[in-house]
This record gives sequence, C-alpha cells and structure tokens, in this order.
Amino acid sequence: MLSEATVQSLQATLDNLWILIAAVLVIFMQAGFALVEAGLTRGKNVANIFMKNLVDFCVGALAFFIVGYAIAFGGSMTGLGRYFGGDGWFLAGDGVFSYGTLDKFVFFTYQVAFAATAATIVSGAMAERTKFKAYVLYSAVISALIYPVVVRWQWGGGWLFQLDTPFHDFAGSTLVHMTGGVAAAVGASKLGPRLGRYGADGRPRVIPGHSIPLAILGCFVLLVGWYGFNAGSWLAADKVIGEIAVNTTLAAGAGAIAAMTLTWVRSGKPDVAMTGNGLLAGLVGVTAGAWVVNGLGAIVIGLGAGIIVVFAVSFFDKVKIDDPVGAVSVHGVCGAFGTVMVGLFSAKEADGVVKKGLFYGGGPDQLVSQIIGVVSVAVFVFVTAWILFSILKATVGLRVGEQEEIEGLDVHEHGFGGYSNAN
Amino acid sequence: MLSEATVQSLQATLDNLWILIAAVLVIFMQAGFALVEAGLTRGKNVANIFMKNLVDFCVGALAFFIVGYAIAFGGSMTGLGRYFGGDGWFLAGDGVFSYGTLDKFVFFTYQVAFAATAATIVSGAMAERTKFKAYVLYSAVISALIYPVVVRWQWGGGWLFQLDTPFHDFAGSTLVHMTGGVAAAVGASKLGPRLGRYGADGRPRVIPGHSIPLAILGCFVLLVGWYGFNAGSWLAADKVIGEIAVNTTLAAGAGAIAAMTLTWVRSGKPDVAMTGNGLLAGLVGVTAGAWVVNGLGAIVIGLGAGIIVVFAVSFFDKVKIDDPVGAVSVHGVCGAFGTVMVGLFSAKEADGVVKKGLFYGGGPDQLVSQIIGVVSVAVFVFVTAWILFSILKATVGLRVGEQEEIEGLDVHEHGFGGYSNAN
Amino acid sequence: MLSEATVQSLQATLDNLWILIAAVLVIFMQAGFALVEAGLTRGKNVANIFMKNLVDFCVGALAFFIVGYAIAFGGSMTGLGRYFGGDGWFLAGDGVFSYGTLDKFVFFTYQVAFAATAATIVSGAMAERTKFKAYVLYSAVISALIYPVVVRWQWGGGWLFQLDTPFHDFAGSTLVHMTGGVAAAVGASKLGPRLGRYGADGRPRVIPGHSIPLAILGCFVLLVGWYGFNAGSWLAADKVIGEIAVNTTLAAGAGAIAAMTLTWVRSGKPDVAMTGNGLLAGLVGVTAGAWVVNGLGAIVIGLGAGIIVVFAVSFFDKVKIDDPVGAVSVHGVCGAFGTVMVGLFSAKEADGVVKKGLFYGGGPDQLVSQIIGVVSVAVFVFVTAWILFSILKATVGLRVGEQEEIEGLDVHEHGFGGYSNAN
Amino acid sequence: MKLITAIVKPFKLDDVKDALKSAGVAGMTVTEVKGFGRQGGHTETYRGSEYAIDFVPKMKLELVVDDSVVDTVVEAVKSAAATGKIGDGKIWVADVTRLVRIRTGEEGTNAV
Amino acid sequence: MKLITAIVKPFKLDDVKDALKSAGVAGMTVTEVKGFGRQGGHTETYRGSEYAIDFVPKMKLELVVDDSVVDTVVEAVKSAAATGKIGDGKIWVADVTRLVRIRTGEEGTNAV
Amino acid sequence: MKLITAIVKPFKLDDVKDALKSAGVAGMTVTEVKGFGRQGGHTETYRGSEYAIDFVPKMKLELVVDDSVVDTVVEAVKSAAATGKIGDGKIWVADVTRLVRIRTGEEGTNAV
Ligand SMILES: Nc1ncnc2c1ncn2[C@@H]1O[C@H](COP(=O)(O)OP(=O)(O)O)[C@@H](O)[C@H]1O
Ligand SMILES: Nc1ncnc2c1ncn2[C@@H]1O[C@H](COP(=O)(O)OP(=O)(O)O)[C@@H](O)[C@H]1O
Ligand SMILES: Nc1ncnc2c1ncn2[C@@H]1O[C@H](COP(=O)(O)OP(=O)(O)O)[C@@H](O)[C@H]1O
Repeated sequence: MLSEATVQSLQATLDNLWILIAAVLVIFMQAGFALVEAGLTRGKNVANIFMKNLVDFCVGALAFFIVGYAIAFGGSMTGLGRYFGGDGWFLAGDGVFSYGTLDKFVFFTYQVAFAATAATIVSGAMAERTKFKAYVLYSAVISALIYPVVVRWQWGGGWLFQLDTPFHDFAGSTLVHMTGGVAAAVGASKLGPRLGRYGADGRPRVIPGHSIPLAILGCFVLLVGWYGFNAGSWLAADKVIGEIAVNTTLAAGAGAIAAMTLTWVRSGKPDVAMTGNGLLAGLVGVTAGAWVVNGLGAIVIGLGAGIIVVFAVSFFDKVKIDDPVGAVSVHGVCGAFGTVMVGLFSAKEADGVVKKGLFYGGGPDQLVSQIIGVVSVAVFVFVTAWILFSILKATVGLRVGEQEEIEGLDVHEHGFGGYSNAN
Repeated sequence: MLSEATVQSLQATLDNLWILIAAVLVIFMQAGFALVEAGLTRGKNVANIFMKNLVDFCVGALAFFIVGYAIAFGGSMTGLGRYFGGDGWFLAGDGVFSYGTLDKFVFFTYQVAFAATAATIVSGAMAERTKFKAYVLYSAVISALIYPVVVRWQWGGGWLFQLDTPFHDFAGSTLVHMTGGVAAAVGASKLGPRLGRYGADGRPRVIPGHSIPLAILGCFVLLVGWYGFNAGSWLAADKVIGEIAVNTTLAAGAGAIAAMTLTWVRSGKPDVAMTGNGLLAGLVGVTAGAWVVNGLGAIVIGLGAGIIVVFAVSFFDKVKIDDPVGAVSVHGVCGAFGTVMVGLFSAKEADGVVKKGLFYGGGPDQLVSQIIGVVSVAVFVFVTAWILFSILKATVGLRVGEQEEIEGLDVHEHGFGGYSNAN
Repeated sequence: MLSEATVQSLQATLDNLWILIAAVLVIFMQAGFALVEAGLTRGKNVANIFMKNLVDFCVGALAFFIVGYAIAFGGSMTGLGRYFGGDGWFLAGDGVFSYGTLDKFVFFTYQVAFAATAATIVSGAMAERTKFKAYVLYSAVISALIYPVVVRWQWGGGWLFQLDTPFHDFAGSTLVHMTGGVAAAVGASKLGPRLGRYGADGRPRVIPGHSIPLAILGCFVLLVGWYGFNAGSWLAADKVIGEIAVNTTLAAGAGAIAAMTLTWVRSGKPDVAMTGNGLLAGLVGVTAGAWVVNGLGAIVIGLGAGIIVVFAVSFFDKVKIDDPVGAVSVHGVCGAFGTVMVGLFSAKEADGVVKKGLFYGGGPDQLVSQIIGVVSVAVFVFVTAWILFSILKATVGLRVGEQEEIEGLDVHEHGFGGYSNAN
Repeated sequence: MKLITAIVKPFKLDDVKDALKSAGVAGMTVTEVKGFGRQGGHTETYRGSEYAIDFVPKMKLELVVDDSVVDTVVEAVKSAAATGKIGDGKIWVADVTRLVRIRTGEEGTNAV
Repeated sequence: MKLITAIVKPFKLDDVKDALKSAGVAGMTVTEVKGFGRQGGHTETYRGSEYAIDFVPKMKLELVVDDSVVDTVVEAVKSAAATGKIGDGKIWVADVTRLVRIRTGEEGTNAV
Repeated sequence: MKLITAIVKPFKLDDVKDALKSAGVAGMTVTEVKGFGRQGGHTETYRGSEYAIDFVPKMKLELVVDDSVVDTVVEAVKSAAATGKIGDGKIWVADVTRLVRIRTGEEGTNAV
C-alpha cells in the first residue's frame, strides 16, 4: 500500500542525495583555496601551501569527526548547551543529532566540509613564513574546538539562534568565513610581516604572487564549489535552491565587476588578482543572506563587498598585517559586511528564523541581531585564536627562521622544492 | 492525503535538482575554456586570458539577468515575438517564463551558464591582441542581445521552432557553439593576425602555446562539464539522460581519436593540442543530436568532427583568420556540422520536436530545417557581430598597440605579468 | 491513479540521476590522474602524460562500448559465463544487462568510467619511457578484455561472486585499482627503469617530479571524484551513501596523516608528494570495504594504507621496478591490502553479499574469500598483462630510444614540447 | 679568437640569428637575461599597489669567432637588432686565448 | 673598458642594484644561475629518498665599465652583497676590447 | 687567473661536475642556455603545422681558475662531456685580471 511515509521517504532520499552532492562541491573548494593561495604567493613556497591545504582537510576531518561535530551539534541546547555541545563523539550511537530528513552521516559530511573551509582560510594569510608543525596544530584546534563552538551558537541551536530575533547567517558569512578571517588576522599579526614586505621607510613593498593562472583557476573552482556551499545550506532539496543559486551568481559577478572597476579607476588598469578577490568577496558577502535577499539585494551586496575588499586590502597593508592573499579582507571583512547586510536587505520573513530587513520594512530587529552575532563571534574567535597562537608561539614556535624564509619553505620544511627542472 | 500532486511535486523537485547540478557543471566549463585558451597562447598574455574568461562570466551573468533572459524567453511567441522576446526583465514578477516543472531561478541559472559559454568562446579566437575594454563591451552585448535573440528563435519558441519540421538543436551545437564560433571568426578577422603570425612571404608561422598541461586539463574540465551541458538539456530528470551521456562520451572519444590519427598520418606524430581540439570538436558536434542519435550515430559524428577540425584549422590559417586556439574551427565549423548531421542521423521521431533523419528513413525534412537553422543563425550572428566589432573598432578601438602586443597584454593591460619569479 | 509503480519509478529516476552524477565525478578523476602523474614526472614528458591520459579514456570508452561491457556483464552467468560474458556488444538490443533500476546507458556510463580508471593507472608507472603507440594498444586491450574479465568474476556475477561466501569488493580496491596496479607493475618491469634512475653502484637515484602543484591539485581532484567512485557504487540513491562518504573521508585523511607522519619521522621532514600518495592510498584501501566497515575501521585501514605505501615505494625502488608516481604501491599494494582488510573489519552482514569480518565476530570465511579474490585477480592480471606487454615489446616495441628518452617524449613522440616560452 | 657578447631585445632574436647565419656564423650560445639601463623599467600594479620593475627582459648572445670576422659579426648584430628606440642593447668584444671543440678536441679556428 | 662579473645571493640583488645605481652605474645585465662552491648544496628528500643538490641559486651580474670606475664598482658590489656567510659569491674582472651601443652605433666610453 | 667557459649537453652536467670535483675544482657557476650550431635544431609540429626550432638546450659552465690548472680543467671537461656526437659543445678560455671573494675580500688565487 502506498503511504504518506513512502513519499516522505522519497523526499528524504532526495534531500540526502542533494546534500551529499553539495558536500562534494564544498570539498572541491579545498582545491580552490590551495590554488588561489599558491598563485598569490611565491614559487619557493608552493609545495608548502598545497601541503597545508591538503593536511588541514585531513586533520580537520578527523578532528571534527572525533570531537568537533559533538561540540557543534550534540546534546541539549539549554543551559551550558547554548554555548557548547557534547554528544555524538565519533558519530557513534543512534541518538546522534542530525538535521531534518538528513542521515547523520550525510549531515556530517556536509558539516565537515564547512569546518575544513573555515580552517583553510587561515593558511593563505599566514603563508610563506609559518612553521608547518604549528600550522598542523592550529588546524586541529580550530576544527576540533573554535569553529564547532561558533557553529553551536547558531546552526547548533545555541544562544544566537535563541535570540528573540534569531541571528541569521544562512550559509556562513560569519560562522565560516569571518571565523576563518578573524583567526587569519590574529595569525598574520602574531607572525609579523614577511621579510622584505616593508621597506626601511616602513612603506609596504609588493611581493607578487607567482602564478595568476593558478590563482584565477582557484577562483573558478571556488565559484563552482560555492553553489554547493550556498544552495546546499538549505539542507533539503526543493525549488528554493534556485533563487539561492541566482543570488550567488549575481553577487559573485557584481563583486568581481566592482573590484575590477575600482582598481581600473584607481590605477588605470583592471587588476586581475583583485578582480578574483572581488568575485570571492561577493560570494562571501552574499553567503549570509543567500536565501533571504532578492536579486537586487544580492547585486548590491556583491558590489559593496567588491568595493570594500579593495580598501580593506590597502588598510591591512598599512597597519602591517601582512596577508599575502587577502584572506582577512575577503573572508573576515566581507563576511562581517555580508552578515550585517542581512539586517538591511532581508526580503523574507520566517517565524523563528529571520525577519525582514530595515530596507524592506522589517524594522531594526534583524539588524541588531546581526550585529550581535558578528561582534560576539568576532570577539570569541579573536580571543581564542590569540590564545592558541600565543601558546603555539611559546611552544613549537610560529615562524620559520630567516634562512628558511629566504630560501623557501618548500626545501626547508618539506625537503624538496615545489618546482624542479631536473633532466 | 496522498495525491497525484504530491508525486508530481517530487518529480518537479527532482527535475529542479538535476538542472541546478547540471548548471553548476556548465559553469565549471568556464574554467575549462580559460585553461584551454591559456594553454594554447603565450605566457605573456596568460593573466589577460584568465581575466577575460572570468569577467565575461560576471558581465554576462548580470547582462543576461537584466535583459538577456527576457529577450530569449519572455513574452508572446507570435508576431515579432517569434524573433525577439521582451518580458521578465530582472526575472522580476510572477509571470516570468520557465520551462516545464522548473523553477524560473533554476531555469535561469542553467540558461545563464549557456549564455556565458557562448560569450566566452570568442575570447580564445581574439586572444593575445584585443583591448580588454573592447572585450568587456563585446561580452556585455553578446550576452544581453545577440545570443538571446538566437536562443529566442529556437529554445524560446520562436520561428525556427515554429517551422513545420522544427529546427532541432538539442543542447546548442548551433545556438551556443556556432554562435560563439561565428562571432569569433568575425572578431578574429576584424582584429587581423597577431604580429609575427605570418612571415614576410605570407606563410603562416607557428606561435606555440605556452602550456600543454593547462590546455589538456582544460579539455578534461570541458568534458566533465559537457555532461551537464548535454544531459542537462533534457531539462528534466529521467532515464533519458543516460543515453545522452553515452552519446556524449562516444562522440568525444571518437573526435579525439580521429584528430589524433589524422595528425599522426599527416605529420608522423600524434599532436596533443589537436587531439584535445578533436575531443572538443566531437563534443560540439554531438551536442545538437545528443538526444536523437544512437551510439553509432554519435561515433560517426564524433569521427567526422575530429577530422573536420584538423582541416578547418589549416583552412583558417591559410585565409589568415588567426585563431590561436582553434575556436572558430571547433565551435563554429563543428557546431554547424553537428547540427546538419541531425538531419541525417536522427533516429528518433517526436511530434512537433524532431523527425527521423535521412539515413533513418525520415526523408529530407529534418535536414532542410537543420540547414535553414544553421544558415539563418550564422547570417544573423555574422551581421550583428560585424556591426558590433565595427562600432567597437571605431570607438574604443579593438586592438592593442604594437608594443603592448610584443611585450604582452598582462603587463600593459593589467599592470602585472601572469607569472613572476620574484624572490 | 496513484500507484506503487509511480513511486517506484520516482525512486528509479533518483537512482539513475545519482549514478549519472557519480559517473561524471569518476570521469573527473581522469583529470586527477593526469595531474598527479604529470606533477611527479619531468617537464620534458608532460605533454606525453596528458596525451596518454586523454587518449586512454577515449580509446577505452570505445573499446568498452564495443566489447568490454558485453564481456563484463552480458549473457548467462553459468558455465563459461562465470568467467567471461558475451552479450550486449555495442549496448545494442533490449536485453542488454543493467543493474537494478538503472537504465543500461546510465549503468554503462558508470562502468565505463571505472574501466577508464583501471586503464589509466598504468600510465603513471610506465611514464617517461614508453612508446605512445604501445600505450594506446595496451589501453585498448585492458579496456576491452583484461579489465572486463576481472569485473565479470565479481560485479558481473561470475565465480568470485558465486563463492559460498562471496568475495566482497564494494567499489573496486581489487577489481579496479589492484588490476591497474598489477598491470602497472608488469609494464614497469618489462620496460626497465628510466635512464639514470640507478647509479653505477646500483643504488636508486632520485628523479624528482617537476611540479608539486600539479601533483597535489590532482590529489584533490581524485579525492572529489572518489565520492562518486565509492558512494556511487551503491548503485542506487538512498541514505546508505552517507556512511560510505564518511568512510571515504576518514580513510583519505588517515592515509595522508599516516604517510606524512612516517616520512616526518624517517627523514625529519613531512614529504608533500608522499602525503599525497598517502591520501590516495587511504582512498584505495577503503574502497573495497567502504560500505561494510564503520568509521573506526575506515580510519585503521586508512592509517594502514598510508604506512604501507611508504614502505612499498621504497621496496619497488630497491627491486628496480621504476614506478615514477608510485602507482604500483598506491593502487596495487594498497588495493590488495584494503580488500583483505574487509575480511577483518567488515561490520556488516548481508545474505549472499558479505559476512562480518574476523574482528567483528564473523569468523574467517570472509577473510578467506577476500584472499581468494585478491590472489586470483592478481594472478590473472599478471599473466595476461605479461603476455600483452611481451607481444607489444616483440612487435611495435615498448620503449623509446635513448635519445628520445633523454630529450623528452614530448618532442620526440608528439613533435612539440609541453611548455614553450616562445615570444 | 674573440668572444662577442651582444645584449638584444627578445623579439629581435630571430632577426639577429638570421643575419648572423647569412654572415656565415656557425654557432652561438643564447641566454635569457634581464637588463638594467637607460631604458628603465616600468611601474607595475599588483592588487592595487604600485611597484617598480627595474629590469627588462633581454637576450644575451655569445659568439666565439675568428679575429678576422669580428667586424662583420658586430655589424650584422648591430643592423639586425637596432630599432632606434632606447634599450636596443650593447655589443662587447673580448679576447679568447683558447677554443676547444669537445667532440673532436680540435682547437683554435678549426673549433669554431 | 672592463667587464665586471659578479655572482651574488639572489636576495641581495636589489641591494646590489641600488648600491650600483648610487655608484653611478648606468647599466648592467643580470642572469639567474646556479652556483657550486664551498657553500655546498644541501640534501633534499623526495618521496622518502634522499638526494644531494649540489647547486645553489645565484644571480650573475655583468657590467661593462670604464677602467676608471672598476674599483668603485667592485667595492660597491662587495659591500652590498656581503653577509659574511659562506656563499656570498665572487667578483671577477676581464678586459673588453670594444663596446658598441646598438641603437646609436656609439663606441667605447660613450657606449656605456 | 683564467675564466674557462664550457658549453655542454644538459644530461652531461652531472658527469662534468663530478669530473671537475675530482680534478679539485672548488667552485663554478652554471647557466641554462640555448645553443645554435652544427648540431642544428629540429622540426617540431604544432597543431598540424611544422616549424623549425634552431636552438637546442645546453648548459654553460663558468670557472675562474688559476693559470696552473687550466689544462687539467679543460681536459676534465673535455673527457667528461664528450659523447662523440655532434653538438657536444665548446670550451673557451679568457684572461681574468682580478678575482674577489665577496665574503672575505680576499683576492687572486686565495679567492678561487
Ligand atoms: N654597462 C653595461 N654593462 C652590461 N650591460 C649593459 C650595460 N648597459 C646596458 N646594458 C644592457 O643593455 C641593455 C640596454 O641598455 P639601455 O641603457 O637600456 O639602452 P641602450 O641600449 O639604448 O643604451 C640593458 O637592458 C642591459 O641589459
Ligand atoms: N672558481 C669559480 N668560478 C666561477 N664561479 C665560482 C667559483 N667559485 C665559486 N663560484 C661561484 O660563487 C658562488 C659562491 O662560492 P662559494 O665557494 O660557495 O662561497 P664563497 O663565495 O663564500 O667563496 C658559487 O655558488 C659559484 O656560483
Ligand atoms: N662560435 C660559437 N660561439 C659560441 N658558442 C658556440 C659556438 N659554436 C657552437 N657554440 C655552442 O656549442 C654548441 C655545440 O656546437 P655545435 O656546432 O652544435 O656542435 P659541436 O659541439 O659538435 O661543434 C652550440 O649549441 C652552441 O651552444
């Protein structure tokens, strides 16, 4: 006999299938990050960059499996559970939390891909001078502890979700990107700038990336993966994912065009690497509101992010936070920006999830929640990352020696240059 | 209560999911085009190539969102509407056209990926000498106007679709690829050949591409994306997509083998870049008939396209249309070829959609319609592209200066070389 | 009227859709193989490597379409049919075998992607010295004959599947990877080591790969594709694919971490290329048991494979089987290892499919079957590959001349270097 | 025996090589180099920041020739490489006391 | 006319160039080279196997200068390139019998 | 002090380096170069069109050595680099008037 249950189980299968595919797209973003970061740094450190991106996924996946997932999603959501979960270690047992119709393993796969994204953002900002050992330890801790706690607060049903007007961060402008970006800022400033990055006069000097092809290929890969990142965050398969995809496309395009135009106007030439950053800035920016904004909102957010990223890169240059790939600007600044924009551009109202934004007649409630969310996450990540990097600095050490840095991390940290023209 | 509607809505969700995923695969093709074009041109222009491919997607997406989609699919299909649509600007409103069970945003995402494909084909043919500003303007116009009109004629329900025996171009051998290829031919011939491309004696001189790895990686990416391009064009999820995928695989394989064998026989060595072109030629060729041909038909079309592309490349060399990557041959010539082949190899009959081809007992009707479609699209694109490039030439200028071309577009158009070995 | 059949057909559509998407992911792995192999060999042979990977897919697809599929899946499974199928040449006819709810074309697409994987593994082990002509012939034969026979024995319902406790190789640790790996070992040893690979004193000398970025990008691509490889092997869409994906992730991570740690301990530095090999080793290892093991099992298998691959590489170095990319170790050795591990770590019992492993109270039955499977496939592939390579050696010749090898296969076999810095 | 070293613009390499071939030169060795000189470099911009590139790509040719043909060779390079624009490059000549062809062991003029 | 050739550590190139500019040098030609010397190479490990890299990356500078400034130039290179650690490199000087500026045909001191 | 310059086939570099080491050479500088000579280039085909490559990859070695060891060094290069096939390369010798070790400022023979 045909039952409602049969149909529901079909829908559940559909949901699980889509989220697994979306997870694969998000995992593909790991390659995108590696490419962007490798392209925008020097050839003598290229193997190190790829190694970091490969290993942070591997270490992060195990760490998130063993503890991270339990902290983010496990256990009661009241009391201390509003800040910190604690059930479902190793995904073991039947009571392990999952979302909606999703199988726990499918939901985990999607979540682990997000954890890896948050972790990997830092590697670009700390490129070309960080000890590999310190980086591995950092990536274990962010995947096991820092990121899961942040997720707990919102997606895990914690205190930010329990606000009267819940904080709304659809696919993680704040939870994933800003978390990565703030940790990146802390890491980069703890490390100090690369040798030669500032002249004797204190003015920044350009250290050009070694391969625009790698960098822009990486942008394309990230764009492709982002459809899984945003449209997958619906956590179910239905028509809604179409509008999310369109918003993603429009914001990406607007971000790239804005950054291109701005560099064109400022320096007479459209800058390729910055246009790539603009694309990513638009994507990061729209991630929080990918579901609630409409096309016009997505374009405005994209344009805004594309403009902001250009100025943010200059700003961090000036304050001597040396971020070779612009990770702090793209993920940190534009992540915060995009999240706050939800408070202005939200065009949807959904009980207990999100209100309309200021520009759509919803009053300031959502905006206030957005600011609370951004600020609290930023502070938490800043403090914990600061502690983490301080401990690493005092123990294994954070920065390679001068000779290592001059001659390249590839040879000194891994024993072998990334490029060889041996015959 | 379980209703027919519930089941229909499940099928609709399935359809939407598949088409969104297919759209992502097609968007991935942008990376493939960038790689192929970068690999087959010189290192001094590599950042420019990637920039063009990145920006034509961004500009094209916004242009297609704002006007292109409305022209292609909007409004009544009678009268002038047979040639030119006009409803659904910005996708705004409830009456916006969509196909079958597809959500308008999903259908748009799929269509915008196709528009970006048509636009980006030109960039390879015009590589290494085109002003970036002119290229950006070109890509806005083709995505906003030229390509949408062509689509209108057929997929938008216009006059080619309203022929007694409708023109059949399943996934766009003509509408997408030949459109791009013809525009590419016009652009390349308006520009003139690259400096040094022809000797004092008028004979072509080889300007080798700088990276076969990039070029062939691009071919793999395009192959992968093409499954979304062809199988997605069914615009619904059902078993039919399997045969489409098989035809796609077989034609790709046959195309590569044909081109490989032909270069092997002609010059004693199997040419790598040409084998890659052969793969793409097979793919372009089978795109029109991907649904209606059978495996044997797909192989024959693939072989034919793989042979044709080799001769076409030589031909354009001789007539001094300098097309660094073979875009005109692959997309223009093989697109037309594949479309006409439907008139011979169509093995399916579907009322109001397609008839059997000449070789399958269907008489010449389909063949005639195919020729009408190819010729009319070719003429339309030729004329409009000619006007467009003439205007660009007379206003912003089409070609960079001699010094810019000799020293590379990367430094002169974008201020920075694509590769740096700075320490 | 709503019927059970409607719902079943929806599930069938879901199954077909998922398997087609999984097939596309597996086809993407072709790019991953090309990248890994290109990165770990020298720049003078890079076009040849890409060409081999491109062409083995094309040739293999046609060969598998024409005969391979029929041998693997066609005809009766009794008598000789237990070893060798023979029905459904060209996929023609209505009676062509397919699996479960899958359309024959969808099932074929998935299977052809696997055949191409098995074929392409060899190219890395035989890199930098094999005649292209011999390689093309080899890849036709393995796709048309050797691999299909192996598949017949198990997935095709043949004698290994008909054992009292059937041999269990869920996604092909043995059938695909070990098959490729054993053929690779035979090919590499028939060829002999590359010039300069062993000093006058007989000790191995390092011939470094030319690009770690290509190699590790390839690892990422393979990782992404592997989700299609393993989770797709369920051959239907349901929640089960989630756990398969998690096992895949964990084993990959564990493999990379194990190899990284081991090289770190042994030589003081974490080796990048070997960590990539470790990731792949973990993936190959878990492929056989991806469905039947649990997370812990996956981690242990991944760790084991990651350790084994490091020692295996040293071993083959010592016995002078020169395998530039470690294909024999990764696919051959870890494929066998992972398959046998099912006999220990299987945590599932399914009638006529698989029993619990020794460590999960299932006794030694499964272990015995696993060993029978591994040994018989290894012997069969070893013998047939030996015959094949002997015939090729005696006829077209297997190895290029000394000058060709010194100056590079790109120029000599294909007429053109893979990299050009022409102006 | 003299060693003639010439620095020329990269896109002139083919012309210079052809001119030298016509002048009867049997061999030469070419290196990709970077030049610093009057031509100056240029300003590049990367991610919004300007920076000066002081070096321009050049090609260096080295030819060991018989004393008798030095003038011909210098002349050939000069006329083939000149564009009249700043940065055309230099030619300099130095003494070589011995020249050996590795393959045969021939020395002096026979080894050219 | 002398040809001064200097081998220096790559990361010292900018400092040396600046020092030479200050010393009034108008032009030079730079090549990426690999050096073998006392500094020795290092051992690399690749996929678990060790192997020796005997060559270290260096930069070669070539400057044709007037006899009168040879000492200044040598001094400038020396002080800008020295780190005091092994592998700082060498400077050597050789005679040049003729120097031509391709663009103008000027010779000798005028061509520098 | 002499400067010995040798052009050799790339795959012979290791052998030559080893021979020079055995001959007691303490340092040298190596450059990747392209050679034009009797060996000729070859015809490549690219996308169906033929074109001539006139240059073949070579390695250039530069060694500043004491006058007393010039013959030993030339001999060592010659025997290690020779294959007997066309294109084995050249060795030439020129005078060096001064040699400085940057690190220490030592000059002449001590600086080698
Ligand atoms: N004194 C010099 N010694 C060595 N090379 C030089 C010297 N001066 C110039 N060059 C080389 O010649 C090139 C051209 O010189 P430059 O001063 O720019 O213009 P011009 O050739 O017109 O005099 C430089 O880029 C550099 O490679
Ligand atoms: N005899 C030589 N001839 C040419 N180049 C030399 C010679 N000796 C050293 N070099 C170059 O100088 C570099 C530095 O020399 P090295 O012996 O390592 O240290 P140092 O400069 O402290 O003497 C070498 O890497 C090599 O490029
Ligand atoms: N006159 C020359 N001056 C400088 N380099 C030369 C000269 N002749 C030959 N060479 C270099 O020596 C290499 C080998 O010379 P070639 O004439 O091909 O063969 P062989 O060494 O057998 O005489 C050339 O590729 C070139 O690099």
